[in-house]
Amino acid sequence: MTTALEALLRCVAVLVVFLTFPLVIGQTEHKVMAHMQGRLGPMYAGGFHGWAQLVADGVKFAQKEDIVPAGADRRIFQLAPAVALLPYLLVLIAIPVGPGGFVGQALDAGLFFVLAVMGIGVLGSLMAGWASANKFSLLGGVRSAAQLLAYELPMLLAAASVAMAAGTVSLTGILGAFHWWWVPWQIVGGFVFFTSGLAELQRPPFDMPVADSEIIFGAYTEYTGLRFALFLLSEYAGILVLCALTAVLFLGGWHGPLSADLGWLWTLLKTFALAFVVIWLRVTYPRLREDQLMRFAWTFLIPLALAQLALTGIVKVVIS
Amino acid sequence: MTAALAASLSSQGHSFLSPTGVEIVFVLVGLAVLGAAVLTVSTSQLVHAALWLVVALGGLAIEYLLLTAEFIAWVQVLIYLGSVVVLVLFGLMLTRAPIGRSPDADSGNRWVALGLAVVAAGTLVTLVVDAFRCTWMDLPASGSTSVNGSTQANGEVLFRYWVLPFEALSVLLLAALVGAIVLSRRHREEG
Amino acid sequence: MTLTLAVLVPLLPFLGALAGLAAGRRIPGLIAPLAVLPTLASAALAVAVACDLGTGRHLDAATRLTPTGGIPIDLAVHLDGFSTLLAVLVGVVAGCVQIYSTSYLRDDPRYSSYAALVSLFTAAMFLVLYSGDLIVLLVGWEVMGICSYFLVGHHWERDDARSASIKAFLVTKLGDIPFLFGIFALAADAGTFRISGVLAAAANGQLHHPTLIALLLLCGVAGKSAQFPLHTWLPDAMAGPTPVSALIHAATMVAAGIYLVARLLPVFLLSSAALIVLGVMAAVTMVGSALCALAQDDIKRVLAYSTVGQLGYMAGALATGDRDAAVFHLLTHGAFKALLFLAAGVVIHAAHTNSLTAMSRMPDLRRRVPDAYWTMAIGLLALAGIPPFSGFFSKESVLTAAERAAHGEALTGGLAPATAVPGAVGWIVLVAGLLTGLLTAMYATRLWLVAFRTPGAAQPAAALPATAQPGTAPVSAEPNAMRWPLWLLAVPAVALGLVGLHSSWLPSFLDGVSLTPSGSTAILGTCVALAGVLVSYAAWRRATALVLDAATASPRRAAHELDESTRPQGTAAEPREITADLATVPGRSFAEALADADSAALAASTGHAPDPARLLLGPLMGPAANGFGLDRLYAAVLVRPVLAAAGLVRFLDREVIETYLAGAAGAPKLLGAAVRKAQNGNAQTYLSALVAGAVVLAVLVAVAQ
Amino acid sequence: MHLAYPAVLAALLFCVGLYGVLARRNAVLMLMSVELMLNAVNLNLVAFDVWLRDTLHAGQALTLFTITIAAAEIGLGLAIVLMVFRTQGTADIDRLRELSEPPADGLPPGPTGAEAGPDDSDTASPASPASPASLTGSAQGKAGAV
Repeated sequence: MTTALEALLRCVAVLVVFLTFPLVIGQTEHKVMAHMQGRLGPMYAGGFHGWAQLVADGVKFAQKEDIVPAGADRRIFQLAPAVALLPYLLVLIAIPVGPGGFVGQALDAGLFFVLAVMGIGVLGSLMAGWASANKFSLLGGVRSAAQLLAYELPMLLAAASVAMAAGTVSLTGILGAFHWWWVPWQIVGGFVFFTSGLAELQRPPFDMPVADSEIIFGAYTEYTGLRFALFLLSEYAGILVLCALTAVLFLGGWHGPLSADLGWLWTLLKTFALAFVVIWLRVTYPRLREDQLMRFAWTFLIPLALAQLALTGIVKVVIS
Repeated sequence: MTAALAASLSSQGHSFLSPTGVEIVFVLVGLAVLGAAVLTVSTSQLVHAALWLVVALGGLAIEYLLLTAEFIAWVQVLIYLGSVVVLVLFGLMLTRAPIGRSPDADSGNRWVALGLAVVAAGTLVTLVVDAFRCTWMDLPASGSTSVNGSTQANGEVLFRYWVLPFEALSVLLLAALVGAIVLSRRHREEG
Repeated sequence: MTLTLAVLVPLLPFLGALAGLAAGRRIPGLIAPLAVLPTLASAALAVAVACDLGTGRHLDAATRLTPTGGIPIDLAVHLDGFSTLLAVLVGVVAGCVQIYSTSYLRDDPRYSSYAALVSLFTAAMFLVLYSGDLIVLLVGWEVMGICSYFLVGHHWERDDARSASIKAFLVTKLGDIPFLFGIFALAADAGTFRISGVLAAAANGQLHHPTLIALLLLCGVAGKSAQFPLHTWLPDAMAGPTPVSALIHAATMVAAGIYLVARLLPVFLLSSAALIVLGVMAAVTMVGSALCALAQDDIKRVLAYSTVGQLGYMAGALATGDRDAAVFHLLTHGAFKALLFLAAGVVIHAAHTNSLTAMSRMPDLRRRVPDAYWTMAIGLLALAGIPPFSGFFSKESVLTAAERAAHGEALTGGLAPATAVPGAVGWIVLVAGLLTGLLTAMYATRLWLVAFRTPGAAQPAAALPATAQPGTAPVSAEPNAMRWPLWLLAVPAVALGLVGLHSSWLPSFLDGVSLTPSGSTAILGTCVALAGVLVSYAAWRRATALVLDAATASPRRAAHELDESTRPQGTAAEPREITADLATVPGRSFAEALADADSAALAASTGHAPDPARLLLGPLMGPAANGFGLDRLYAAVLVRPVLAAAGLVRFLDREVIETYLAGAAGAPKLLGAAVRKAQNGNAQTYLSALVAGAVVLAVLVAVAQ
Repeated sequence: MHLAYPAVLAALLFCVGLYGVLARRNAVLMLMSVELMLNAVNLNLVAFDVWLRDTLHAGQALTLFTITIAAAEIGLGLAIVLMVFRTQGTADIDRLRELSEPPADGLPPGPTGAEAGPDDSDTASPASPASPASLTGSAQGKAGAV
């Protein structure tokens, strides 16, 4: 009984995190971008520093009419946002926040699970792109698929490097085996992982699938109202998951200078710091062209990941 | 006959009439998988077929989990749901799958195929049931580190006993990669 | 030594033929030497063999290449007086023909194959003469048949040449099939194919079916030697080049049949029925062909019918059991008939026509071809049997033999008792021979008079300008190669008969029967011949007078009258046909040929010619000109039923048998179509079949357990 | 757990895939059906591995291999289908019949007369270069933009 209750509690906690943290990241993006770009608009809503801008956005999205295009495949069109969102919710379950079972569900193959489920998210983009009966949407969906397939490989290789270093694919196991010098050791892998993750999330500068200047808004062109908000939410949830994972795998997760009880704080700090980097990158770098995108993955990231893998292997053999 | 069957089974202590919880879940998920598979091969909307395939393959991943083959389950999710189905959808979109029903999704061979499939199913199910109706497999308790399908167990056998096939497979993958690139490359004089 | 020479005799022309065919068009300069030299060498060798063998001896040699089942076949040589003498004749005639041909066919594009075929023909005849084995003899016999087919059809562009060659081939084959069976029957009775063995068997009375054998052999002889009723191919064979006619008629092909009967005469003497058949056949042939010869307008057809008639003489002599007389006549006839044909070739060459009527329009023909004029006169005198030319003696020897046979004392030369020959045969041959002598003298005279002696006044004025034009007719332009063989052949035509008078020389080569004519037949024969000449001359005078009348009288009425009275029906040739005929006469430019052809065609169309034939023949004229309708009879009796049967067979083949075949083919086709449906290119269908098979197997295995 | 459950499920799944392979017209759908069949085999392998408690885990190792091979297969298969689509203008299996026996009443191999020319080109239109060119062009354009 207690296990069931505990499981329920954990699920609720994960859900709460899932529902709040992406919003926080979204609000942060608003603010950070506004500051970086000197934009004044988001500074007014709610008075102080425009704190209610996010609420205003939510209200706006909720008010908008939910339109399904006449030529669209209705059910898939409506299902697509959920498919895009749900994997991140599932992934969150497996990410450890603090030591001692401070995790939704510790999985034996946690890293594997996380990567596998994250890969499903692209199905949402594809479904949305195809079901919209819009050629821009279709192009966006196809671009999403191509991009995902291209960047899945370096991401997996970089993650494999960490798993190799730790000798396990369990996320808690990886964190348990963490030493501070892993950070410089795995830094290249971290870079590859983070970059590939950005590409999978279709965040700038890898946002070719939603390139508004070319194909309006890619797969999401036809979406309005809450469904569009769900896609945005899934993007922020994706940022959250990616940053948390990067923090866990490459930055030591709950490991920090102070007491072990503050491990969850370290995790959150690292996650949000990385989220800030994601936002920072968005306003810093211009969008890559499609061919540049692909070349970057195949000719730069994958060799880099392989080099990291080799380095990890060598060091692992040396120290053992 | 059924009574005799039930009697023979119950005599061994495991009856079909008193299923365990895992069995119930397995059967339910199995029904879902089967339904999704039938829809995959029968729907006249091409992309729906691919999506039903996602459901079927995902359900199979759950079945693997129920069979304590955890690693296989996640591999199933990673490869099939994350890559294969995406590739299939990719292919469908590139071959301009239409929205809505395609009246010609099934070839003229469908009734022959249906008859064959039914006969084959009857034959196979009869044979399988005949062979394994009394066979009971003990599922190891989940959570133990040395379970059947854990990553560690799989990794150990894979890199201890199956290294050579594994490497051969990597060569095969490489060949497939090269082949796919060659096939899909557009020749300059064509373009 | 003699044997080696004898083997070389047929071998040389054979090798010459092969070399000529091989050299062909590539080395045109070699063709004429390759044709002439081996033939001349063979002739010389034949003479040498004859001299070497001498008189009264014979030589038999044989080798067996390989054992065959049943009766053995030997490569055998049998040399005696008959074969060596005839080989000399063949060699001389063939040599003359080859020399003559080098000029006559100089511009012919197919001269190379022609010369090679003539050589092959000569070789085959030598083989027939020298062979001591019936099967080997048959080989030569058949090679001659096929060569005659090719040579008669030499001008295969022309319809008549094609049909004549096919006719010659088919008619002789018609005789050859019974002939083949006759040989088999003979060999079955005698137990050997060797001629010496056969003759020995005949002498010992081992032949149990002599009549059957003799009649079967006679069929082949009638075909080859152009005896009634299988003689019809010979006049038509005149479509071939004239030298070929000379070769076929004088020495080779037609002589083969006579030679064979002479060779196997003991077999024939065993059966009086066969002798009677032979005698009747000879008599009918003689008289009928002489009548036909009298009615022909084509000079070569006249000669062809005369050949048939002379062959009838020889067959008659054989029927009376005197093969010496037959071979004697064969020799003299070979000489003067070759002379006649070659001379006729010269005349045709100069006149550009075969038609006697057209020749009679040419006033200077006599002056243009003086050699032909004189040698032809000699040949015709010999043919008519005017003493002292050779034909007289040989013909009288035949008549003498017939007379003796009629009196029951046939000259069999010791081969059989004189009673073996029925007296009736002698009477038949004697009467027919005398009648034929009269007719022969008549048509010989007619030929000579019409061709050369028509007075200028009787020639129509229309023809004169054409022939008077300068340059159209160069006088005596015939090449030497065509003139000298005439004189060469004229010598034996004149003198060969005299050797028969010498009682020992020629008979000693043969069976030793005296060839000196008896007094009564000599006088009778001479009288008959002279009477024929005179009658013919009188008729010709009358016809000339009629033509002269017509020239002065009303042209239309006279023309009509003349048309009724003098024009031979055989001349109803179209002018265009004659022109076409002329165009193929070699050695003349085409313009010249046309100029001559104009006059000839004019002459033929106006039809004014002082021809005595109608006056002489009266109502027989029409049938005789057509060969007594024998061709029509054949067409009605043989050809049409055969064609009908062929049509029936064709119908059966096409409609009945082919239906079965189509059905046999259709069933697999249907099956194939059914199976082919399975290969529709659809992978799913294939896969379905595969899976169905797998399921069936699985079920079977499961059920079996 | 009874082994019969996964075994029967695998058998049925296999037959469903079989039906799909035999009945589907689109090549991509056929490939999907093939995936279903492969998964049925995988399920069997896993179930028997668990039942037999194989120390080598042959079933699961082979399943991994099968999944890998399936991934390679689908990659190559799709490349082939795309190329066929590009050159033929269709991905319908039953229209790719170049290997079939030509109909018995069809035209002779060569044009027999002047009239046969236009007929020839008409009958050849499904595979004629004109129509696939436009289709391929659009497909190429799309693929290029991706």
